[in-house]
Amino acid sequence: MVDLSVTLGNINLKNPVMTASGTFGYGEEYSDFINIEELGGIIVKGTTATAREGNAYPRMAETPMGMLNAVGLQNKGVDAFVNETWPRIKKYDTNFFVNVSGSTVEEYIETAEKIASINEIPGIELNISCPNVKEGGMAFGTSCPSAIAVTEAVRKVYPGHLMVKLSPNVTDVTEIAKGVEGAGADSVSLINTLLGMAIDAETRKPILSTVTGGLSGPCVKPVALRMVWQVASSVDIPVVGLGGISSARDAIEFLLAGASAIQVGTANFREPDVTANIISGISDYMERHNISEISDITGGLIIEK
Amino acid sequence: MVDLSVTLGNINLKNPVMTASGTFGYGEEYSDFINIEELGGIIVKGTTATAREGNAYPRMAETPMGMLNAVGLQNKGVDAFVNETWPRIKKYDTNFFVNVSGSTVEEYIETAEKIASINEIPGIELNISCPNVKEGGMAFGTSCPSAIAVTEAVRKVYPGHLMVKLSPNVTDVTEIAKGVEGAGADSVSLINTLLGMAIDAETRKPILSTVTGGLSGPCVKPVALRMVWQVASSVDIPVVGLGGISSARDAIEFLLAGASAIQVGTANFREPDVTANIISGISDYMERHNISEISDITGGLIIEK
Amino acid sequence: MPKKFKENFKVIANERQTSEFVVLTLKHPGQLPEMFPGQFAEVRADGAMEAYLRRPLSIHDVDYTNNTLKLLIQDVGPGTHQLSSLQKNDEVNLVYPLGKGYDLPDSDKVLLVGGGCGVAPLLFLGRYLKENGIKPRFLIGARSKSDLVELDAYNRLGEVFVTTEDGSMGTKGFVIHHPVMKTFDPDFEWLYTCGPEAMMKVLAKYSRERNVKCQVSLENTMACGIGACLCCITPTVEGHKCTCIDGPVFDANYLKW
Amino acid sequence: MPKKFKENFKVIANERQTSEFVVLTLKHPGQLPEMFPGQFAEVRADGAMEAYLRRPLSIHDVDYTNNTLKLLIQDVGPGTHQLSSLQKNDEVNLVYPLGKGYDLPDSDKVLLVGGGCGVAPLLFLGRYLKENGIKPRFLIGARSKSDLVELDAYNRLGEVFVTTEDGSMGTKGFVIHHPVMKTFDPDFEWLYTCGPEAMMKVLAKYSRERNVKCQVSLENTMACGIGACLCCITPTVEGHKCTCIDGPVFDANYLKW
Ligand SMILES: Cc1cc2nc3c(=O)[nH]c(=O)nc-3n(C[C@H](O)[C@H](O)[C@H](O)COP(=O)(O)OP(=O)(O)OC[C@H]3O[C@@H](n4cnc5c(N)ncnc54)[C@H](O)[C@@H]3O)c2cc1C
Ligand SMILES: Cc1cc2nc3c(=O)[nH]c(=O)nc-3n(C[C@H](O)[C@H](O)[C@H](O)COP(=O)(O)OP(=O)(O)OC[C@H]3O[C@@H](n4cnc5c(N)ncnc54)[C@H](O)[C@@H]3O)c2cc1C
Ligand SMILES: Cc1cc2nc3c(=O)[nH]c(=O)nc-3n(C[C@H](O)[C@H](O)[C@H](O)COP(=O)(O)O)c2cc1C
Ligand SMILES: Cc1cc2nc3c(=O)[nH]c(=O)nc-3n(C[C@H](O)[C@H](O)[C@H](O)COP(=O)(O)O)c2cc1C
Ligand code: FES
Ligand code: FES
Repeated sequence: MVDLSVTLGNINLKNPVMTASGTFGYGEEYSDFINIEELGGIIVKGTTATAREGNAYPRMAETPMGMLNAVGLQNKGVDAFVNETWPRIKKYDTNFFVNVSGSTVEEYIETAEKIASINEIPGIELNISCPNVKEGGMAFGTSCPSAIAVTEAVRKVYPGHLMVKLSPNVTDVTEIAKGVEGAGADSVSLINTLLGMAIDAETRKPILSTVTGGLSGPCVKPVALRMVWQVASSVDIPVVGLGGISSARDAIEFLLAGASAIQVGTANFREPDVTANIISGISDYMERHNISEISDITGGLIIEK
Repeated sequence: MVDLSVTLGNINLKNPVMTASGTFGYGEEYSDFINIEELGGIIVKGTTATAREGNAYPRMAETPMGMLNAVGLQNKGVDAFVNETWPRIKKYDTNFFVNVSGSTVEEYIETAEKIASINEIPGIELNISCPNVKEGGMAFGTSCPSAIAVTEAVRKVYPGHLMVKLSPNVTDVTEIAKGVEGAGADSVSLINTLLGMAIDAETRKPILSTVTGGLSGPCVKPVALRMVWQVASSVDIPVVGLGGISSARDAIEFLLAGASAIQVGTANFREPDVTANIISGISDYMERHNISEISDITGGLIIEK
Repeated sequence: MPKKFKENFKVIANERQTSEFVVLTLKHPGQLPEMFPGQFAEVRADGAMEAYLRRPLSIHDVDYTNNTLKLLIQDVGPGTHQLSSLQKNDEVNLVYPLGKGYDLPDSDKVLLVGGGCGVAPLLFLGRYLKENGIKPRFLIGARSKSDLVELDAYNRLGEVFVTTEDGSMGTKGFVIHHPVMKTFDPDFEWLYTCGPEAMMKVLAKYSRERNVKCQVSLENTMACGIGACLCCITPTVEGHKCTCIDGPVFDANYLKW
Repeated sequence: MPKKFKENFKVIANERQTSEFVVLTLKHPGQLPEMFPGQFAEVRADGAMEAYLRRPLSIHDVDYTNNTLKLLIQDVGPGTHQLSSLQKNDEVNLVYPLGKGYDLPDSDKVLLVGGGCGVAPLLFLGRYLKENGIKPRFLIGARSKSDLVELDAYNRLGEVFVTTEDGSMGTKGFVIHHPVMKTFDPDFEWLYTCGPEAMMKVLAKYSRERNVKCQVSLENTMACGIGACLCCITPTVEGHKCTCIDGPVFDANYLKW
């Protein structure tokens, strides 16, 4: 029998398969297609201190084997999450993580503090790569000092598992990963979306209301895999890998590259039951390869010199 | 009648469609499929001061709507280009640009000087984003000071058109674009490949002999388009756009984003005659939209506030 | 909320209507779940390299006896092109039934107005109304006679009015120019519409002015189709709402139009 | 260099051999250009989402009279799966003929050794040798009897020896274990081979030891297939060479094996 469970710092996950923030709602949306309690974890959508309407329509453009989104953190705010959403979803027996987003350090702190009040939520994912933030429009996640500053500030107020989600739009992702590790992160997840753009040649206009947006889906997998490998080779905290995962084979590639767990995002849109197939596919792979624990796959990439 | 010709600084191109370095050999390879004299220009493969064997096999991995390559600048060296290749290809009536690569500033200088001796070659494309170079393994193209240094050095010895090819693996591509503009570049081309990785889950090994490689093809188009738009909005020299272009519609998107000309790379592998279709497709588009000159498309993106 | 499914259907007919339109008849392997007019399916366009995401398509008609449903597809790009090319016995994967459909009217004076592929949900809606004792009337607009599809099917359910932009059939002009719209006030109290946004906006304004109930069906770009991604929003009097779960059918007055 | 073409062929037959292997017969719209055994085509797998690049496939057989060519395809992944599913009358796009094929021997004592889908070019080679007055003999290896395809076709050209790993047909073991390899020295002076690299390396070593000429066909990963990308190199005594234009057929001694 294979054992799919993994530990992420102090948290036990049933298996390494989580769903990525913003792509899986609050889990409920998918409950007609899979038993969401079978998931290792669900990262709920980006939550901010106050309610946000997000960006104007259009917010989505399809691209070769992927998509651009410009949702822009639409959510009802952390109070609505605590008072309305959480009471509704807490019945599900899985790990919910809240993706905490913001425009200022203060906003991150406020949201994290409020989530800390819910004991059953084992951790937060700090989204430091959303656009339209302070500091001259530069996202927190693309500058090492600001990534460290926001992580340190949230660390002070948040006692649970602190996962920091890294941006791929940087020259050296390992520098930022090491920075947030030093600032107290319990794990890092990567990648968030790559900044991209789509144009309608006929109308000569950008397709997204925001001109640029975040690229996700199978098209980004090679970049994500490279960054996960680089980061896993340079930090000691666990790494959660994501970016284009749509099959068990993809998931195993990320584990081999050094991820302790993975997240599935855009692929849920194509196949709402894809995560169930990934979980059973990982189990099949382990049986076929005589591997009894996920930790025997993590970082198991064989590089011949 | 539409006029497809464009100028790139002091150079006249028959049309804005060029082929990308490393994907079109020396042009001859494609002459069974298209009349290569119909191209706006051909950027020949990366040329170095001395012959190089490149990396070990395997050098290629297919990815969703794209590919990773790890060719590693295999070429016979600049002397062989000048003495063997050039005499063979000079008969073709199109603009040949030489993609100049190297590991040290001295090597770039040496190669550029030797190309300068061929009058009929209007320009070089300075490839400052190849791996395995001086300065602690950081490519010239991902650090602004070193990008400026190599551009300045080559500018001193090279009187022709100096196009500098930018790396997309950076936090802020406009900073580097402005840097090389200040250092004397006549134009910039972008993007080179995104750093990626592929793993074979069954063997648990990286697919490429070099572990990581360069990602190209339709999958990178959204990122390339975004960077071309950003750079075109921040420099005054012409911008040559590339990354995933495989149709006239794609090419027009890059022109609208601000490119004066475009290059076609990986798409040549799928359709060896794709450039001919792109040229005629641009012409059709111009007729349909009543546009008489390419310069009326360049930068013509309509952004409503 | 009623249950949603992801299932393979078998193509049992592909009837080409015009160079642009086909009607696909799909057979469910077992018993079709209940569906409502205005709902849609997210259809996977297997084999279309440039269609990673599913394509939203309205339920065009349903036959619970034979467990078949129909899709009316306009070939406008890679996804719809691939789906238009499906042959008998091919399989196609649907996530369905999705979204909130049209409401039953509180009046029996109804007009169903469609344009382009916007006619898709109106056949099912017409049948549903008729089954609920309401006689539907249709007003269908197209560029030209050759773009009008399945008029017979509508005719079997109720009266059909037609406008064409080139005047090749029915009244020349847009749907709003049809005489029936002039005599609207006394005759119709509910207006159901689906089609180009510009057309629906004209009808919404028209209805507002006459205090007529108007339900429109939006076609926003979608990624998930089930309310998870927030890509498909439309501004409403209550803020951004998802077209896929709060719609695609909305009361025109609810929208910020 | 002979001219290369990019052309659509029409599938006129898809003959399934085993669960893994099919033979496609493709008809050229006009007059087939001359091709040589060992050459290949880069075939576009339209409809396979994960196959952006073309797939290199050996010319399995050529019929200049009917202007047809055959491909032997082993279904191992998305591209070959799509191509294996092509039906009569489907179109398929080929860039061909590519690469350097097998040389004519300077002896009439030849053995053609194939394993797995490596048998693909050997049928055409056998026919070509026969037309040039040389009687081919074949040694074909497979895992099991059920993996052996088209033995009849080879039989029509010359004698056929078989090995299977499970002994279900012919000699049990690998090709190198077949008795014909023991008596090789006097009987054969040229060895043509195509198949798994491990098999070809054994044959190369065997030939080197006996001073027998050995030509092998490599299956390196390719992007362009025409010498432009330098992805498909193999180390040779003269440095890196492209499998696609300097090969795929090489003298075993030329390789760094
Ligand atoms: C709820 C809903 C119901 C629909 N019902 C039907 C139907 O019954 N029959 C039918 O033929 N079509 C219907 N559509 C539209 C259909 O989904 C799009 O035409 C299809 O997704 C286009 O895919 P494609 O790959 O063929 O073309 P693409 O290349 O994706 O698009 C081709 C052109 O259509 C535009 N387009 C793409 N998606 C949409 C969209 N969702 N809405 C408006 N324009 C779009 C693009 O901007 C482009 O100009 C419906 C859409 C929605 C949201
Ligand atoms: C010159 C040449 C001639 C060939 N002739 C034939 C032929 O006649 N019949 C035939 O069935 N196949 C032939 N092949 C192999 C065929 O090209 C590959 O099997 C095919 O490209 C795989 O594509 P796929 O999408 O089905 O699978 P992929 O997913 O691309 O690959 C499936 C598996 O095959 C491996 N693979 C992929 N490409 C190659 C390759 N080029 N060589 C070896 N392994 C590979 C992958 O690593 C993977 O394990 C030939 C290859 C070359 C280079
Ligand atoms: C529609 C959409 C909304 C997203 N919203 C968020 C978000 O709120 N917070 C966040 O950290 N990431 C968000 N992401 C990024 C994903 O969580 C994930 O990092 C990215 O999509 C890459 O993974 P994938 O390729 O598997 O989708 C969003 C992605 C998409 C497509
Ligand atoms: C096989 C291969 C070899 C390449 N070699 C070079 C090179 O020698 N010099 C260079 O500047 N870029 C090289 N490139 C990068 C391309 O010129 C181009 O920047 C990149 O592929 C993106 O464009 P595309 O998506 O259209 O291919 C190479 C790309 C490929 C795929
Ligand atoms: S399409 Fe995802 S929320 Fe509507
Ligand atoms: S495949 Fe491109 S050089 Fe051989």
